[in-house]
Amino acid sequence: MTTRTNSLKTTMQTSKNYEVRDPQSSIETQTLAINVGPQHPSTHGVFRMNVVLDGEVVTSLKPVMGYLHRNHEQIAENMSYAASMPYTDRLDYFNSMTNNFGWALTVEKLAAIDVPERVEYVRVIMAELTRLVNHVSAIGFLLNDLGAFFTPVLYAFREREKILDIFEEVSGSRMMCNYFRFGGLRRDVTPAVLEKIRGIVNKFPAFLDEFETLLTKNEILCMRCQNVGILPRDLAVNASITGPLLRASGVNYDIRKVDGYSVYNRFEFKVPLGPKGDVYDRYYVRILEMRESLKILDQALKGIPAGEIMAKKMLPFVKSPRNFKPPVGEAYGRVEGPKGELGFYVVSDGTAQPWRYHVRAPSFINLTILEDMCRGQKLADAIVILGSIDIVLGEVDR
Amino acid sequence: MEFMDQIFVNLKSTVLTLAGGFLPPWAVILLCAAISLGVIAVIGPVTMMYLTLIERKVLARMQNRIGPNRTGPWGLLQPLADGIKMLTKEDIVPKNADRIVHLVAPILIVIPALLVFAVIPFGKNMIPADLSVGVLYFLSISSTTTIAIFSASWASRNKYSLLGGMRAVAQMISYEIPMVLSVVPILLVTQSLSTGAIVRAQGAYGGWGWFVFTPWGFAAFITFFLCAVAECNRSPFDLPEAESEIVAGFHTEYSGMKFALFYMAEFMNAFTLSALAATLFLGGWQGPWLPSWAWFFIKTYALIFIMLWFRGTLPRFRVDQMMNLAWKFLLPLSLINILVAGFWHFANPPLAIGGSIAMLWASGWIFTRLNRDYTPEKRTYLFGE
Amino acid sequence: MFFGSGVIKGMLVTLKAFAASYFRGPDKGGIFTVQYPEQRLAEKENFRNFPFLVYDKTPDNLRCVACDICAKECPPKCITIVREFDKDNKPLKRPAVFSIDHTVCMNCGICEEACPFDAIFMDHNFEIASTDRQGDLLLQKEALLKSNDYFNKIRPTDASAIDAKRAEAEAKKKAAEQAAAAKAAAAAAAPKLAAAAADKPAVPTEPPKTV
Amino acid sequence: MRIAVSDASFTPPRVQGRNTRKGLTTLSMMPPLEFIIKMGIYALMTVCVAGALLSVLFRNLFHAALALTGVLLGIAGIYLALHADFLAMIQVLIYVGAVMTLVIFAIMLTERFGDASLRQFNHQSWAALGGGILLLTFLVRMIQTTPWPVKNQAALASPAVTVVQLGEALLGPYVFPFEIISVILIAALIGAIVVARKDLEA
Amino acid sequence: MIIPLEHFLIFAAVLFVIGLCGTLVRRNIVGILMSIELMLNAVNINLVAFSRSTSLDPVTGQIFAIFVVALAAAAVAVGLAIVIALYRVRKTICADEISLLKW
Repeated sequence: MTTRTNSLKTTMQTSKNYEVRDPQSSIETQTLAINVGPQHPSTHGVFRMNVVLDGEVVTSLKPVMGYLHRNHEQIAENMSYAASMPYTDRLDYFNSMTNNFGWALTVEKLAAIDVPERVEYVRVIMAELTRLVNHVSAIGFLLNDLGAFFTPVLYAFREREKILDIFEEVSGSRMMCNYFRFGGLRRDVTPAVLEKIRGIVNKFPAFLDEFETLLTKNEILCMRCQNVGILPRDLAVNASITGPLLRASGVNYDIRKVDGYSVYNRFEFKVPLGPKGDVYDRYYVRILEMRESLKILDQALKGIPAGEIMAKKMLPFVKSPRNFKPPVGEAYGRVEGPKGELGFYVVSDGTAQPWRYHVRAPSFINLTILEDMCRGQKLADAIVILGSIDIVLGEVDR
Repeated sequence: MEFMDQIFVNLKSTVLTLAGGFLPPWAVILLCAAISLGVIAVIGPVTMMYLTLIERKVLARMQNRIGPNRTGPWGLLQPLADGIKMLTKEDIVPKNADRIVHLVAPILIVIPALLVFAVIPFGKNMIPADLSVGVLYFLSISSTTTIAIFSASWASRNKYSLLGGMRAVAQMISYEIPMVLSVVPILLVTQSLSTGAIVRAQGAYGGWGWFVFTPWGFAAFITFFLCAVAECNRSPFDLPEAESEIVAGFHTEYSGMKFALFYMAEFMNAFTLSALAATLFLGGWQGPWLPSWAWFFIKTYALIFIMLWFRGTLPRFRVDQMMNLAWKFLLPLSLINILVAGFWHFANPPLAIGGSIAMLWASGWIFTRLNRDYTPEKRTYLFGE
Repeated sequence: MFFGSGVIKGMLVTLKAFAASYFRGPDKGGIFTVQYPEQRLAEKENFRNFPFLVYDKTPDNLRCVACDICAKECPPKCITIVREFDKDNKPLKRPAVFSIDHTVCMNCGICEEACPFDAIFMDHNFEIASTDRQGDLLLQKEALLKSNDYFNKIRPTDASAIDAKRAEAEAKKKAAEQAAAAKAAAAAAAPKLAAAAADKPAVPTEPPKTV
Repeated sequence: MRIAVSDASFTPPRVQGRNTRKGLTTLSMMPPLEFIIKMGIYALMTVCVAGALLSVLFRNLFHAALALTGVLLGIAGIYLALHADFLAMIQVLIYVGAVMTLVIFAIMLTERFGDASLRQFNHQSWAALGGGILLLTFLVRMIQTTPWPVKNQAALASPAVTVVQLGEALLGPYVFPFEIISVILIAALIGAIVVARKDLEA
Repeated sequence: MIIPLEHFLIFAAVLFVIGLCGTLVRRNIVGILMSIELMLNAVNINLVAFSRSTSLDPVTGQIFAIFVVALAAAAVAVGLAIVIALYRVRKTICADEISLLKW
């Protein structure tokens, strides 16, 4: 039991519901420093938090990351542009399609490739399907941290399986899809697959309603999630938080609307915003976002045109991707991933290998404000707040 | 029906008369006690083993999967497999743990779990020991587990188990009081503490004599059942062993057979507490056609199913919410309940029924309004363009 | 409405799932578990596992010509190819050594895309667990070889498209050979004609039209 | 000593000894059973004494608390031997359930690292031991010499004090002490909270 | 009653003396409180033994024992509250170091 160090001397007025008073003034109690360590049932992968507890209340929390660092950016600088496409699957291994989308978009912006209509529609469909998969599993894992013994996760996984079967049929692998190519796709989508997607999209709202009756009005869930880990608007904007976290705090910023990249500006959908920005809002904003994605999928499935799947410009490079040499210059392409703004920054010096390659990972940036949200809350809440941020360590550590 | 009903009692008396032939009378008394003990020593662990299987099967079915079906037909040998696994697992004791207490704690937990079987009326004339202080015996013995859990967590010198131990003690004490108070109306009405007498008192006018059908009985049943779930650290109240927060709570540092003892104690507590709830409120072995012991097991396993159902659905309380529910909701409710039971007992019928239901409904409404900040808020979500 | 209503409604959902698991079919909320070793899921055609080399009819006339494109294209560099040399070390169009390291390969399918000779494709067989990490996870050429009709069996549409393309290329090549043979014969006959009709200008035979 | 063997339990009526209609059996004519029970009680007594000694002599306070819990459970057993069923259950419920938990909490809150190595006993240990033994001999002599007005054998086998009798006595002749006790408990409760509360007006 | 009254009284006396020695010898206040518990229980045994064997109305002894148990619980509660408050201020609970009435 380490006695309290003097580092807590300064009186910190952070979140309003608990102020850390100067310890020496009152009778000093022993604090408990515990490692919510890399090997812990609910840290969503290899992630450590050094938590200093006063009783059950968290006074300081230092996240420790880097256990899953695979040097992704350095590897990409020694390989051709196309060769690092399968590595982007491993960034946020829950939504490989949106990662591919981001990388393909960036290189298309760099080499000024225009993409056929049918490819744009298929990309939007695949991106929205990954958003469904990610949000459903994120809610499932949040409920797991709250203690519901695996039932919500398994309901979520039942729906996720159907979508992953679609990915397997289209791209060849359930999670490591490697399906997008610069200027097009690896393989065309057959009408049978489109039929199956339409079947899933028609049945998904019924599942969502059942999921909501199980969770949204559940008193214990409301007790555990409301007014817990409140993220004020200005802190969210200053810390450049993006994704459902930001929208739960009420900031209207969705890259699909802001950039309108690919064909998103053709679809009519709304962006849900949360009133308070606590764990409950993040949960409910994700459910509303799923309903919006279903609207987009409906419209995309209706409007998908026929046509070839690879841009004319890139046909010679299909057989020999490594001698694709984009012009000198730099490009930053970003995509509204399920976890936030997923950006790829690439600098090319005209050779076949990028000179500099950097990934803006939303989970990593969303993690920076974990301590501000957790200070003053209980240990049980700190775990739930971490769950509500919905991080994937592959993306955080790259 | 009488034959099926008393089949076990007659079996035992035939064995005793046979033994009576060549044994002195005092040895026959000992043999009778020994038979009862033997039956309990078999029922306890066997119910525990098959409760683990039932739990995994029921939870699986709630989650659209099948549950263990590889070991034996429909997975019936799974408890055997678990038992062997537990026996062969290495038993690790942390280096600076307090060795003696680390060994003693699991034993201290299992003893009350087994002692408590003595008072449960399995059927007509099938009570191992019909003590005149039966219910009080049950409650006081099951209150000793608090010390055992705390010594388990304190001895394993592990921060997570310390947190788990503190939560366990806080939870056990704050849910013991509403549990004892919710039993008091039953004792008022039956004027006896013995479980056998309580079950006999519920036999009146067919199945409708059960205490759960009276207003105060229903409120007491809800309070008692919630406290029972909290007492054996099961689902919405499983803070002491919250996997997602404090790894495995007070039995983090236990493995092998010691962990199996904790596991056995938890399930036997679940069985005995639902058995007591069934005895006190659902008329123990009272029931129209089936033999008495069949009714007892049906009611007990119905309550156990509800406990498993809780586990399959509900997320976990936080420490302060759990304490708040006990002290600010269940305790006042059970106190009011004693008042209502008295009123029900002495007022004449029309006023009694209406009055007690009104009193209970009003108190329930008042307490939820007093705990307003723990009730869910209404939220409106607007859509940015 | 009252305090516990949300919890109770939620519990009814799980109770419905519990009942459905006994009485409903797999797609209407019931149990859809596939008991793996006994029952199996239908295999998707585009599924890709570790690559394999295709040979036509007999294992030694391999399609692979050791051009080393796939080894260069492979992101994790798990393919090693050594070209075969005949007696007086003239390079032959066949690999002496072709090995894929299964511990490195992430079955991304880029080698299949990049191979100009349709020699390497992604397999469907995923039950290839091995007990020894070093030994048999580095598959040599013999272990990688699979016949063309195995390829047709697991991936009918792709295989038939590729066979059609190869057959047509075959036909074109044969036609080109005949044309070349005819031209050679004509060229051999030409000097006689030239001698006989030195004075007649050669008729420009137009080249065989490629279809 | 009678076993709580009433007719509703597992034993068939025919085999027991003389079965008085009140459902109690007197086993005077079964010496071996009496012998077993007597040995049981003496064993329980020695366990209690041993536990008491341990709880005084243990260096580690937590072990002392566990030993004391054992003693208290033993004493509950002695109450059963003295036909005081209700009191035995009260003893287990209040002492082992609440008081010992409180003591263990206090030990846990106040134990600092390395406390066990300090000297646990002060200098007057020998004097206290001598005085204690002196007192013990005096008491035992006094117990053996005075003629206790023990009731005759038949009355001794009277049935246990039932809860109903206790209830009537508590609210009959002893209603005044009963109310005073509740006042004292409330006072103790408030006192404990006020003293142990972390002062928050900093 | 197969066990004569004297044996119970001797047993209670032994327990009482052990509790007394514990109180005098222990330095840790919580230890002293535990020994006082022991003495109170010894007295309770005497009460119950006498009520069982000698008194005309067997109920009085047990009533008195119940009152003693209630009082002992209250005493321990207040005692430990004081100990915890004391420990916070002086960080020691050795009885002989807390002799000043004021700190």
